[in-house]
Amino acid sequence: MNGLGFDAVAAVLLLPLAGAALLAVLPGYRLTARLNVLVSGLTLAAALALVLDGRPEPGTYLLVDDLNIVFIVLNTFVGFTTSVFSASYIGHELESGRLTPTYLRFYHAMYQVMMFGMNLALVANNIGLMWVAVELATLTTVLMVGIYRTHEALEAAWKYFILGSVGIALALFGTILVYMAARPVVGEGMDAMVWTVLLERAAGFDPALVNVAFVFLLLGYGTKVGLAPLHAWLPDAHAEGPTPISAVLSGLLLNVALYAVLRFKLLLAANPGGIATGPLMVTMGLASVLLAAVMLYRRRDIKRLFAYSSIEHMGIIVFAFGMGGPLANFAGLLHMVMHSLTKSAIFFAVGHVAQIKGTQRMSEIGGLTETHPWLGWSLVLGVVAIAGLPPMGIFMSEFLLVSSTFARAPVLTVILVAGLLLAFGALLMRLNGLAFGEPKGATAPAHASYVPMFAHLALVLAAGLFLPGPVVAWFQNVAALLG
Amino acid sequence: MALILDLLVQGAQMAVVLLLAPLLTGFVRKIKARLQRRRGASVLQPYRDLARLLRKEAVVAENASWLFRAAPYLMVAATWVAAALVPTFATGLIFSWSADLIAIIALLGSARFFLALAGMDVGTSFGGIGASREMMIASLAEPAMLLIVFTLALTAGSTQLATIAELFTRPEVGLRVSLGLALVALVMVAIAENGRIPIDNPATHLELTMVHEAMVLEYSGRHLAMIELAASLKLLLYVSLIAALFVPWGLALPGTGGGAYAVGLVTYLAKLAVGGVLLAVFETSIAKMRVFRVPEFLGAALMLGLLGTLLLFVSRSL
Amino acid sequence: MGDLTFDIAHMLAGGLVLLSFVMLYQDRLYALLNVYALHAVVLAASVAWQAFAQDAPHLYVTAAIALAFKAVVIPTALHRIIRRLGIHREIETVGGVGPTMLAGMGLVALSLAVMLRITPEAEPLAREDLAFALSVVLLGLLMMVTRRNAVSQVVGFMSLENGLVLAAAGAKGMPLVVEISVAFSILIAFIVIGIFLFRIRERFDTVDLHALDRFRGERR
Amino acid sequence: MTVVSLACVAVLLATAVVGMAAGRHPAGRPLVYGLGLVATVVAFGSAVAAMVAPPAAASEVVLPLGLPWLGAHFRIDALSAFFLAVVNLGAAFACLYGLGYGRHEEAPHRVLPFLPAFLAGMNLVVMAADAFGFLLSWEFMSLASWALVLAHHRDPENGHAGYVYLVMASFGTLALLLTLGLLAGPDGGYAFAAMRGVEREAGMATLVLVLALIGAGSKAGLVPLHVWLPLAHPAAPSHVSALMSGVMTKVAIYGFVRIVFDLLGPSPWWSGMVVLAIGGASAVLGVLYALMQTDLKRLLAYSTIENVGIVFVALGLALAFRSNGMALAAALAFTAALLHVLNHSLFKSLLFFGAGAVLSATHERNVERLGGLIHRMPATSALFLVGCVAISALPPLNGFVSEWLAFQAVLQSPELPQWGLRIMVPAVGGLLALAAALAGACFVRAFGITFLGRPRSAAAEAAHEVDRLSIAAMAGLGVLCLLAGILPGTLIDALAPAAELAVGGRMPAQQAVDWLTIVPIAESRSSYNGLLVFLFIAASASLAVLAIHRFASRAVRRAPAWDCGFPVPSPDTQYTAGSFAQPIRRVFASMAFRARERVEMPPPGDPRPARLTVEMHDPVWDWLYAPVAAAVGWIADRMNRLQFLTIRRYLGMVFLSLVGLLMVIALWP
Repeated sequence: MNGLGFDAVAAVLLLPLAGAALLAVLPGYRLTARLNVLVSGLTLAAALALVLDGRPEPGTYLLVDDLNIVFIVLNTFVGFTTSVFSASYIGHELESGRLTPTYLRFYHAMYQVMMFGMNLALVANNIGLMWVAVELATLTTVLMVGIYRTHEALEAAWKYFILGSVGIALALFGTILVYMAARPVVGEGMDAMVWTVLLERAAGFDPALVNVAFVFLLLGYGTKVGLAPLHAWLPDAHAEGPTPISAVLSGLLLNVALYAVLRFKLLLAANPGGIATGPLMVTMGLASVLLAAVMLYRRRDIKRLFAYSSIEHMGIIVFAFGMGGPLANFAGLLHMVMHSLTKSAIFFAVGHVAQIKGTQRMSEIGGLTETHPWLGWSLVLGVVAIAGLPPMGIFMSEFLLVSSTFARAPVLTVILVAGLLLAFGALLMRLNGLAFGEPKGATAPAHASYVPMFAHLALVLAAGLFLPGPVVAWFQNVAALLG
Repeated sequence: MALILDLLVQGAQMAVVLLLAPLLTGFVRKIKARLQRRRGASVLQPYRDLARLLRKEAVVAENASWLFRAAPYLMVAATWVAAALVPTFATGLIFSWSADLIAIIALLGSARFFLALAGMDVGTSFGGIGASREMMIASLAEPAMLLIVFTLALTAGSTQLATIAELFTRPEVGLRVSLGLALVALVMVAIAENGRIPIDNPATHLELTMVHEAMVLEYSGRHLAMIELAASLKLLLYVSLIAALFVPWGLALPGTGGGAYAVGLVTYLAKLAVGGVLLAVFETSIAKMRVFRVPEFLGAALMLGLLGTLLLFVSRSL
Repeated sequence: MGDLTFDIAHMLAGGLVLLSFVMLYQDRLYALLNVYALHAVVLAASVAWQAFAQDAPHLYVTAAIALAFKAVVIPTALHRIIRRLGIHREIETVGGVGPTMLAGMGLVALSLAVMLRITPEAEPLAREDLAFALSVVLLGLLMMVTRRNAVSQVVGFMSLENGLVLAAAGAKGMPLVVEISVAFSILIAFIVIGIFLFRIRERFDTVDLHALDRFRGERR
Repeated sequence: MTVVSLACVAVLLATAVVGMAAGRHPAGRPLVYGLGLVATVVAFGSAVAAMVAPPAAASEVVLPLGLPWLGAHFRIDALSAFFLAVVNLGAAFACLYGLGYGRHEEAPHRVLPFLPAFLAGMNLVVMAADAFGFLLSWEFMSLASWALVLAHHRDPENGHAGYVYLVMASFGTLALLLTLGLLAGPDGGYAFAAMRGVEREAGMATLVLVLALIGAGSKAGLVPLHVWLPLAHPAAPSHVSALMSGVMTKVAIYGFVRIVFDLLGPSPWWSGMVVLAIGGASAVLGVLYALMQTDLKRLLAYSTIENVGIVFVALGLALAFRSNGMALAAALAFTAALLHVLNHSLFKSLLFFGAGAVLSATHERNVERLGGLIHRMPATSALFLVGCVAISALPPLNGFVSEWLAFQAVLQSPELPQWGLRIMVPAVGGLLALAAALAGACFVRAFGITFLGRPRSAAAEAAHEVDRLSIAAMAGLGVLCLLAGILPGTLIDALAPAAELAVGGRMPAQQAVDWLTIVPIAESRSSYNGLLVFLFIAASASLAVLAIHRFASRAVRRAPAWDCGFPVPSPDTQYTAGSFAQPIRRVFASMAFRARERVEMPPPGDPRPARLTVEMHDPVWDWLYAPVAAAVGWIADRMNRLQFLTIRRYLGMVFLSLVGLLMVIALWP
């Protein structure tokens, strides 16, 4: 299929699967953690090979195109860095007795299953397969969230599970409806579930059916994106699970679900009788931004704080895609990438902080820049970046988004800006307490590796100042694709 | 030749204001005394006072700084420069373009600034009280004065005193409501600025009511002489200003020869005398007001100034 | 496809909706489980009828799965759980039965309104089927929302899934992958629910979600 | 020119990295400030060169940074050259001052990395020629200064200051973002060159103007967006305060000028009215606030609000004149604004340096605990006095010149055709005069209480003069204040190209006028000669001194203070800052700030002291910010319940969303 003599797509999928199988049986945390890093690294390499070295022809099941390659690379990259972070992080959890070796083995295996699920969802060229993959990824994260088996963790996992299952059901119903709509046009059988075919023939679908389908898909996958008012699982799942999982949830799973929504949006856009998806997405996006912004003010738990911030940013991204147009779509894509990198960096930092201080309660954390300058300033940098201040990448996307939409929809943009400002106020208030002021809590040095955090922040910083031409062209293609 | 003449006129002006200033003060005191059925000191008494003060040694408080000693000279200099630029008996002074009416007011502001600082230098409660009240009065008087300037400048299209005065000698200006308002306001400001009754009493030493005297309480000898001189100069300046702006007749215009200058000088003296008498009568016939009523008084001046400016716009547009 | 085929499919689908209403009305756990088993049986029948009507043999497998798992295994398991936990008391519903039923009526009307907008040229079977399936889905969701007890919520969720299967079966020629994944997900769902129920009992001595509420985030 | 300036910025950024690495090292301070000094001096030189000998076509440099398809555009035209000069002049002096003052810094590692970055940010804002680069630099500048505000982050007050500051900065940036978005249009014409000359409808122009006023005004400190300023400026180390007050507010003014005068093009006539009203209010309220302060640095910060108000009044006049096609008058007003920008940057830096010197000598910012420093810090006090005279707009120093020009511009108003403007302009002129007079009072109080009288605390008693470098920086600024005051003609001529660019007219060339006099319109209308006034005062004062010392007594006897016969040794009997302000407080603040005095007089025989408490409310805070904060808090409390719902209710939300969307579908046409 390509010059390297191996099938990169297959590698992206099979490596995590094989890794999961291996990790499930191997004992010893040091070995498994390293193996986890290795497998994730190989997957990343495979994904890069996919970028560099041509793409396979779309088949019945798998597809690699401009749209999903962005997601695949991002997914494998953050998967890799998180595995590095996790390797140093999870050892501490073992020492502190929060996890037993058995659970750790389970954790590593599940990590790879989850990566497999997400990669599969991204490369699937089949709406059924994609649904299966998203659900697989969701269910594994449910298990991961509950892995500490504390009351709170179980409660969070249960909430996630119930809401996720309803989302699963709704998305499946939507998928069936899409098939029903496609069948008269495409014909019975597998063809009626293949993306590339669907997109080609979408114009002939029954609009009413497609519309209903989209509602179900938007709500189903939107639950996983964390859009208000379907967001309820998100903060608790982030807060109670292991921090690497929080990073992966915010950085990746939300994107995967968003990717699904985008795919269906494309489908609807290709249908002349379909409802305008823009207003729906814009409404939900704005609702998420405002809700999250307001909710940020009363947070006491540091991870929950940043989980709400993820809701806010998902709202911004959905808003951007809902507005459409080359600039807004570009902004949405860029924002998504930058948010993934930044938010996972923040969660890395938060993980270190929580381990040092032995608590996630913000009232017991303070003066980090004084006691742990590298960590503290990285947290500052991360929050500054996530708040959309320059010279970080999110600034660029927010700049493009707000400046290009204001002339088109002033009222909506002003609402968005109000939400941004509100959220910023809350985040900064917390940051003030966390990073500055009199130091509070334990001051022992952290034993974990800061490298993943620095790498992410450096990337975000670089992207804010300079985006390489190929990346831009790539984004622009996708933006044009999204309409 | 013309330049030399101009320089001579300017020099004469400077000398005249410096020499006449104590006389005006003495004159007002004398008139006031007569109005109060006292004989009063001679009109030349201020000169004698000055001479005596100059001869005496200066007693300076132990913790006074250089500012305390420098301030009197700066005040005199600033006031003198300001006074030298107001047309007294002749317009067309050679240096009149170096400062317009706004600058003259600001120069007086500089003098006040240093006086207030000097009052605070020794660190006594009276110095502070005086400085504080002086600045409060100034904070109202200065904007009122500037609004008056606006009225005049908008009427004359200039802030140059000479230009305004020349213009006002011409009959086409005529009587204007706004100018009347400006005159009333200017008189009120002048009273306040010079610390006259009802704002302040230059003759008092009742501590709680004084403003100017409180600031200069620690001064003695030549320093006090300078301050007294500056105060006299300021009074002269304001009377000259009112005279030049509102009764400009008789001012010698540039290049009109020695006779005109003589006429100008005589009319000027007459104007001063009239101004002095009016001031004395006014002061005698009114009681001093409480400090916290001063803002109302000056607020009225401020309003009059503003009203004058606005009326000007109305009349212009008609 | 003859009228009879259509009528029977219609009747079975309508029966599912009716049973969903019965479940909404039912306020005792055991009875609820029994009704749910009946619901699954009717579903199996419906799917089987579709298999017959569409001449799609793989649907028989789906029907069999539905019959075996949903009508027998799961209700039995839930029976045992209920007995072991000793929670066979009455279900606490939120709001009265009357308003719930009215809401259910509204939902059915909504489903019809939404689905009847589909172009009439589409096969009427699919159209009617979808309307009923949507009703079942919405009623299942309504049940989850109006019940406080975890077991009855699970039942609500499963009746919702029945609606999905009904829809999938009605989709002519839909590849087997869907049925497998449905079964697959139900399996996983059930396992995970089982684990959770087990843990929840272990931790909280009750499956009433009230107990869980104490541990909602940040209320520490 | 642009390349040189960009190179300087690069050096500054590199210096920031050096500062990061060598922050705690003793060699870090001289290294960072030295490099900063060199870079800013070179940048200043290049900016002045661009002003004096403007290149035929402003050179535009495009770097492959920022927005990928646009690049980062940098361009120095007359306007940016002037502001670059202001920025780098202030920055150079701050670096010089920092060389000495930085020795007292307890947390150098929190200052050294950010100060050069802050300087670089300000330079970049002024040079940027595309919307993205502009906003990026703008916010970068805010961010760097925010880090500097938090240099002493352990003080909770500073934490609060940093918080309010950055939130307000973000608010401003978002407003500017909307502004530039409007100017760029939905297709993203982000280069400034593409924004110029685009026809815009009146509503659009209005919106741009209002948003620019909000965005730039919040950074500049216009009332009512000023609340952060008096918190943030004093919190930073003093040379940073000087930069923030003296320079950063100017960068904000630059932003406003660039957007409204250059990019927006013609604006409706009443736009001038809005700017005038806000400027006038800021001028008066700013100085009134300043008069009520007892914290020296906060007082200076409030006075910045006043001066920014004056600049905006002048800008408002320029707008009004420009929209009526009165190019000459507009140029006069605009020049006044720019000149005041320069002047304020000079004397405000000087004053903040002075406050820093006092702070380092006494560790005290509260003037009520100072006093008598003129004896212990003679150089500092003399230079601070120069700053006080300058900022009080007294001749012959520079503050007077720009205010005088502003008054001259006010006097052009009768020629305006619109009634609203003709009534408003003189009223605003009155406000300007009021502000100037109050500024005099304010700085008599500031200088008098701080430096004169007797020490009010042991710290003030033990004060000592600061290091030579600090004094050199202050002396340099003092000399510049005087030079700008007595040679304004040169400056006015140098500003002509900028005025030409902004309002399409220029003031008559002052070079040709004899004796270095400045003549805004015509000599018969008004003229001012700072040099001559200075010489006259100097000459007559020296004459008086000479004459008296020659012919009269020169004896001096030191004696205890007389104090009307009741001298009390305790320094507590002196007038305090609070009592000094009391008359003005009664006159103005009882209305503006609802100031109330309460006297607690113990009954006879009770030895407790009587107490006078003054209660003041900031109306802006009470009526604008407090309600917003309360509303956010209220909503946050209400919405916070969403975090604690049962799963069933969350499901209910999903259910309702589904039903709602289905209904939308059912009703979709």
